Amino acid sequence: MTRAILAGLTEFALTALVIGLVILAVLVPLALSQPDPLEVLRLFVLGPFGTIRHMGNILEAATPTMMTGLAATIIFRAGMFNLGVEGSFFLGGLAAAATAVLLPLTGLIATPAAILIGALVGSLACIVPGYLRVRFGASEMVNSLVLNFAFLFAGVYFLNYVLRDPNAGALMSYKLPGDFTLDRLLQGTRLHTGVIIAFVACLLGGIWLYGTRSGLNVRIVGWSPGFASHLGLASSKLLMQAQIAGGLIAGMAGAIEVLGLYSRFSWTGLPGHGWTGITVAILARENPFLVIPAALFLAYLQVGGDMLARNLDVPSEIVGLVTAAIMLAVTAAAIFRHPAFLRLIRDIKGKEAGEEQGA
Amino acid sequence: ADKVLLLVNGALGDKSFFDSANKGIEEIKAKYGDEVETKVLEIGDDPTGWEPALLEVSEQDWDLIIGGTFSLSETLGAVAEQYPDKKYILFDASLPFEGGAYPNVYAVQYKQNEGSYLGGILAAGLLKSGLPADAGTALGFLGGMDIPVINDFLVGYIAGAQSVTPDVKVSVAYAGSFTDAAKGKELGLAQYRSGVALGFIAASQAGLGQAAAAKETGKFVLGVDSDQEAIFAESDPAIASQVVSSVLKNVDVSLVRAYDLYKEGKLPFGSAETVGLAEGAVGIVETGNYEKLASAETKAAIADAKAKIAAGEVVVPTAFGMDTAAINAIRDAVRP
Amino acid sequence: MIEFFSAIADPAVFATVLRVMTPLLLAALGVLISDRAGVLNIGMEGIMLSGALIGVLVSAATANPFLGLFAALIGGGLLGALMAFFINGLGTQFIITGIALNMAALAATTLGLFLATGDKGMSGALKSGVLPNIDIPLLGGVPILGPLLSGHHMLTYLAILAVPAVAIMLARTPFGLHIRAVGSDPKAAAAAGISRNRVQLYALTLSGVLGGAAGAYLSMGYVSWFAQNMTAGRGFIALAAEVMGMGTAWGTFAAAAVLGIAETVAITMQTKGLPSELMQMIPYIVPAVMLTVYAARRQAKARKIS
Amino acid sequence: MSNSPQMAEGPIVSFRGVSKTYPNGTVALTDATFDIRRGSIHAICGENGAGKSTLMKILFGLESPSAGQVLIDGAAVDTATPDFAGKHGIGMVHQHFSLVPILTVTENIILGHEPRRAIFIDRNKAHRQVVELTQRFDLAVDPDARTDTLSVAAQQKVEILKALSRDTRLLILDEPTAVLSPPEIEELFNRLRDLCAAGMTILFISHKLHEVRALAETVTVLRAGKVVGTTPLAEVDDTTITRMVMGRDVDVPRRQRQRTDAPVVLELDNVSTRARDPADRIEDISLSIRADEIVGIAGVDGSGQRGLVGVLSGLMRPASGSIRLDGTDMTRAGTPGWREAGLAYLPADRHARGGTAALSLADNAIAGTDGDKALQWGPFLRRGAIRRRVQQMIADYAVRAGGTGERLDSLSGGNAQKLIAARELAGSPKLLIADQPTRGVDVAAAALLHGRIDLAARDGAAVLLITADLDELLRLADRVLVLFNGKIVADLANHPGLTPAALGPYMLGLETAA
Ligand SMILES: Nc1ncnc2c1ncn2[C@@H]1O[C@H](COP(=O)(O)OP(=O)(O)OP(=O)(O)O)[C@@H](O)[C@H]1O
Ligand SMILES: Nc1ncnc2c1ncn2[C@@H]1O[C@H](COP(=O)(O)OP(=O)(O)OP(=O)(O)O)[C@@H](O)[C@H]1O
Ligand SMILES: [Mg+2]
Ligand SMILES: [Mg+2]
Repeated sequence: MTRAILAGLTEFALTALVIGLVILAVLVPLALSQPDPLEVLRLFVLGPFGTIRHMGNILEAATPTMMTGLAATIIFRAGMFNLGVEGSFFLGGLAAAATAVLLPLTGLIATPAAILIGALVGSLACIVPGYLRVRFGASEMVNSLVLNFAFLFAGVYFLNYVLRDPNAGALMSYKLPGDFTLDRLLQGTRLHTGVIIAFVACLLGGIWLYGTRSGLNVRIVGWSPGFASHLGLASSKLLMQAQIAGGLIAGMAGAIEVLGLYSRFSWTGLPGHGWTGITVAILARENPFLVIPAALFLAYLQVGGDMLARNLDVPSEIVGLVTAAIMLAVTAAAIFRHPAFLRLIRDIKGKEAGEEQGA
Repeated sequence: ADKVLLLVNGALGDKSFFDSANKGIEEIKAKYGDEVETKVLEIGDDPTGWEPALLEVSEQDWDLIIGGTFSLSETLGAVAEQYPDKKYILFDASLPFEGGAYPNVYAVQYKQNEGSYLGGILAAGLLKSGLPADAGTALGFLGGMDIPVINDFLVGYIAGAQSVTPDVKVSVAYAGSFTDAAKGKELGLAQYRSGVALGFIAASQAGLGQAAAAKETGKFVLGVDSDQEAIFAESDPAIASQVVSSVLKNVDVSLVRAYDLYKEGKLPFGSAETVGLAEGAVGIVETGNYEKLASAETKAAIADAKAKIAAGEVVVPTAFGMDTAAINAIRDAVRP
Repeated sequence: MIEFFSAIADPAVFATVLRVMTPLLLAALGVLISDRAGVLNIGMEGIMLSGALIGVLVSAATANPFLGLFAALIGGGLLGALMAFFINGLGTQFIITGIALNMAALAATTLGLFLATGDKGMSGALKSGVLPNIDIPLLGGVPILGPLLSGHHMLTYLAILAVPAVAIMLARTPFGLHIRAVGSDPKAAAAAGISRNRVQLYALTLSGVLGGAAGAYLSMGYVSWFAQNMTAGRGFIALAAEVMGMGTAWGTFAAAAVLGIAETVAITMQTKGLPSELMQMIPYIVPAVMLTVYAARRQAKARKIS
Repeated sequence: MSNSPQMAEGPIVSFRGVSKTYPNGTVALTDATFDIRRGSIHAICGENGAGKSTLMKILFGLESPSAGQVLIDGAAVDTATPDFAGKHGIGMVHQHFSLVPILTVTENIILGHEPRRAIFIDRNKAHRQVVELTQRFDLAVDPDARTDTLSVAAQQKVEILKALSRDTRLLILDEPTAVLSPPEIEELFNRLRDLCAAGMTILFISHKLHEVRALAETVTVLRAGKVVGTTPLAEVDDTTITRMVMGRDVDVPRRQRQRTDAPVVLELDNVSTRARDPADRIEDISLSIRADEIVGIAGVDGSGQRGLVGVLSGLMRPASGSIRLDGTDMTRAGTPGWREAGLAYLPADRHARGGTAALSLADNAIAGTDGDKALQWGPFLRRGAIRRRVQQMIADYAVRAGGTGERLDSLSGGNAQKLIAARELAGSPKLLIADQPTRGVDVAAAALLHGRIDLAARDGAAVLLITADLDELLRLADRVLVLFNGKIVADLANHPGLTPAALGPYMLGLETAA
């Protein structure tokens, strides 16, 4: 057991090393063009840990992507490449804002009701392409991709014609009433209780996927439909359940984002946290537990890059380049399947296997 | 030296709003030289990043922090409350200053409707005389999105045009994007095809797509925010020749003005001002093609309108505070 | 229905459809080649964006739009090859590779534009050329057909010629056969001595070349400058077009044409005063509906046979 | 053929100290050294994983050796270079089908060496080449058919044509008979003998000793990556070869049925299906199986076996007729209903239907046990109990595995099949369908699986055994039904006199004995 952990740590260390090298490769030339090269590295690498507030920013940025990452993980695990998570996030935020603006709810039920309605409405963007796939066999990838934009424009129409505050200087909803909000956790940051929901959701998601019967069945349906039909599992039902669960989580994420951070709803484009969630899911190798570090890691890069751009004359686009390079490096299987590395892992694990057999 | 920071919650290079603010900072630096240290910081168009950025710069040793747009206003207000010793300028939006709130924030808003009112007079005047007879019989308007700031341009433009030709027709479209130049060009071509002779392009780079359409079809555009004839004067004179003028929103002027007042200690923190034609904060380009194309009668009408607006004799309608139905009614009334 | 056809036969409307369709068709054919080789090019959006910028920069530097186009094709091809290197050389997953390329291209083109012009928005200050429209000598004089078919952009003709070219390439050339073999069963292809890596490298390169052309059309055909993020999602719509086209060049052509018509309808309707948000939904709803109807019919047919 | 006369005397191929370690650390071959005589038929035998396919892939240029040399015509060659096989006139029929399903027969055959005209494929010439090949080697297939519409036997023919299509002088066949019926095998062997007579050298891999005897002159035995020996077949008897292969003796007795009067468990009355694919079509099938009875199904692949298994596992619904299991009507039951009623099923396509490659052994072993209170607490899985249960299964079925957390695809094919069997046979099934239970599985593992199937029958299961391996059929089955064109054409009690040869005419539809 200890050796298995050791082997895992070796893989992790190698991942970290690769990421370090990539960051260096992109940043060093940049740093050298600056008056104080070391400051660039220090700011990017250590800056996000510099103050409580910056660490709060990391958590804040990771909150929505943890949940969309979890949603994408569940959907992908069921073998569907449904990209509706982005649309669900948008619709969830819109529906939560609509609840707050249009429904006369007050007190303790206000926020939960808005989150619930956000989740329900938001889930549509995942359910529709999922259903069209299960029922008609239409490609869920393409349908979800285009329908995300259709939902966006429908949402903007709703915002403009129903929720819009004519006295606001921009296309924005009326102010969300004060009862519809999530408590702030940390002075000086906008960290709110949503981050706790996100953490708990990922942990529950992991327990469900690996620790329950229905999680196992979904993994079987996702990996090998033939085996699932051999076992007599209700594949269509399980598939739809996963799309619904993913959609609900993504919609909830959008609702939490709007209630936690904003006093009005003003998205007129897709906010992008769903796309990031898809990246998070793939980085986390579709493991809900790993979604947490993966989302935190991307958020950390984001905060580090923002600090660079804010404090030095570094263009903010550099963050996009670094993130792209890191995504590729972390998923570059060739590095992790290199004979030398495999031999190392095998040596570490192999001794254990030997020990077990000996015992 | 004073340290002045401009936060750009979008990106420079929009050829309009933020570029104009940036120009204001450059002018301040040029005017005051070593007395002032300036910096421009892009904080991106993702609202989640704005509050951290505002908090961070507020911790630093800037004397004056400048930020704009309605979207940023509430965040800026909240941060300003936490840093009472810092001074902030908010442009193109306001805050509820009633009861002494936000004593360290000065807000300035623009009457872009006044500028586009002049644009409307010019457009309708050119339609009467100044453009080739076969160019078309209607005016056009291309907005980036169906949102209040853009519609404020629209209602001023329509009102100005109606002051010249009461039954003027204006074809209205929105690109749904401020960057999709190809889409802007197609919408422009469609408008020109339907008889539009001149279109007002309040859509940033997407609007410039219509300028390319104007070049192809020999029709015209009215630019927005900065002198858009000048953008193409060197690189593509054929486009530049189709830009009759541009409606200006001189954020730069308002910022320089605010800084002058700040230096004199007269900037009214804790309150909001609205600047328009009178302050030179909005207007239209009156050089270049305008010179050549506009008839004396039109020029006179524009000069007259300027005077009347400044004197308060003419009140230009505004889209702020209008609900969607009211705006629809205006659009429907002028549809060709 | 008759009204619809007579509207399409209006040369101006027909030309609109062709213009809207051209970048989609070029990009979708690129996606098609990659898809048939088993590596769907998710990075098409980024390749188009890069091609658009490269074309403008080179055309401005050399004062020759054809060199600009050439550079856009090369640049797109190199990006495709780079994707192949990552996917097969370093073992990254193709979806991640595409997403990363799109992300990097958006950042890099903005930076590149800034370095070249000192401006992050658009390249209006650069004097870059446009590629010409082509009048077909004899055809131009023919009534009805002449105005309909002659005088379009050179890349529009190129895109339409690319349809049979890609169809024939896939069906009739050794390379096409290798693409189909590798895309359908890489192990079997390997057993016949065909290297998956090599075929996918060439396929992605070719896909990138077509993407570069699609990008150049935006910045050197539609308008004469590059603007940040000017592709505005066309690379993703091209993916939809390719899937709607059922893996064939002619199907992809039909899908791109339908999307071009949908967008044209949306544009025309807007000038009639319908809410712009709802019109903007049309080009996205149409592919979803068509995809679903196709799939449902295919399913029904399969059921009837068995 | 490019046989150079002056070289005609020496061995065509010599392996000299060839070793191969795969990147994941598997040592597949150690120091293999032997010769292959020109113009001979040379067999290679060995257990699963002995390294046979690896050695052949090296010779064909698909893998490169980690150490050692391959000599062709006495000269050392660089394998694993592009077009190595084409250059040296080597053709190979792979163990697993290596045809591209969406291509036509012609396209598959010319793939990799297409005749060209300018930049195009010369389709006329390609067509001519293929027709000529089919005539020269007397292997008839439709050159324009899409490969995935062909029967397995026809695909095998295409494989061979493809291997012969490039001036081949050395033909490698890796387990070519696994999917063929006896008459088809006999036909194949006749073709191979003709080829050999015409000067071709043939390398032939099989797990079946009688086939090796029928065809080859020389045999090389591999065990655990090492060459045990190379001998002329005439000089050794079967026990010796078996001992070489296994490292010990294995004896394979026929099954002894315990009870003949047990109650009928499964009954089919005039069951038919309507389907386009002949493999799914059955007509008027009536049969009954008692507890402790193993009914074997013989028949050329695609004669309706899939349809029969389909209606007995809920994957297909009969168009007419009725099915009863233990007295309960199951005619319209789906898979969950069948499983509930006590179906255990070893699927033929074990990669796609037997388990999930990327999941752990534990997950695979407990899949489908929904609601088992010992493994589950409410919706939650009891991981500790599961691990103990699966460790027990692994021990009982002698599965060679690292641990219960390993992925299923870390197991070799035979070990994976044992784990699948352990899962399916847990509990006491009422009906066991064993579809090709030991295809590609080595002798020891096959013996274990046979024992378990026998045990399940004794415990009261009705067993339907479908297999292309007639030895296995005759060893296990109490009764043999022959399927042809979806109908039962023979119903024969098994007795020591029944031989594979006797089944042949029924399988080809030449005789009936229902
Ligand atoms: N690509 C591969 N990567 C790693 N190990 C492999 C690979 N292919 C084969 N092996 C391993 O090499 C060993 C030899 O395999 P090989 O396929 O040569 O056996 P074989 O004798 O052909 O067996 P069978 O009778 O099952 O076909 C086995 O242990 C197998 O697990
Ligand atoms: N590409 C590969 N990488 C790693 N291991 C492999 C690879 N291909 C095969 N193996 C391993 O080789 C072993 C045997 O592979 P092989 O395909 O020969 O199976 P097999 O034992 O012949 O079973 P079957 O005939 O049922 O396929 C297995 O352990 C498998 O995991
Ligand atoms: Mg083998
Ligand atoms: Mg095998």
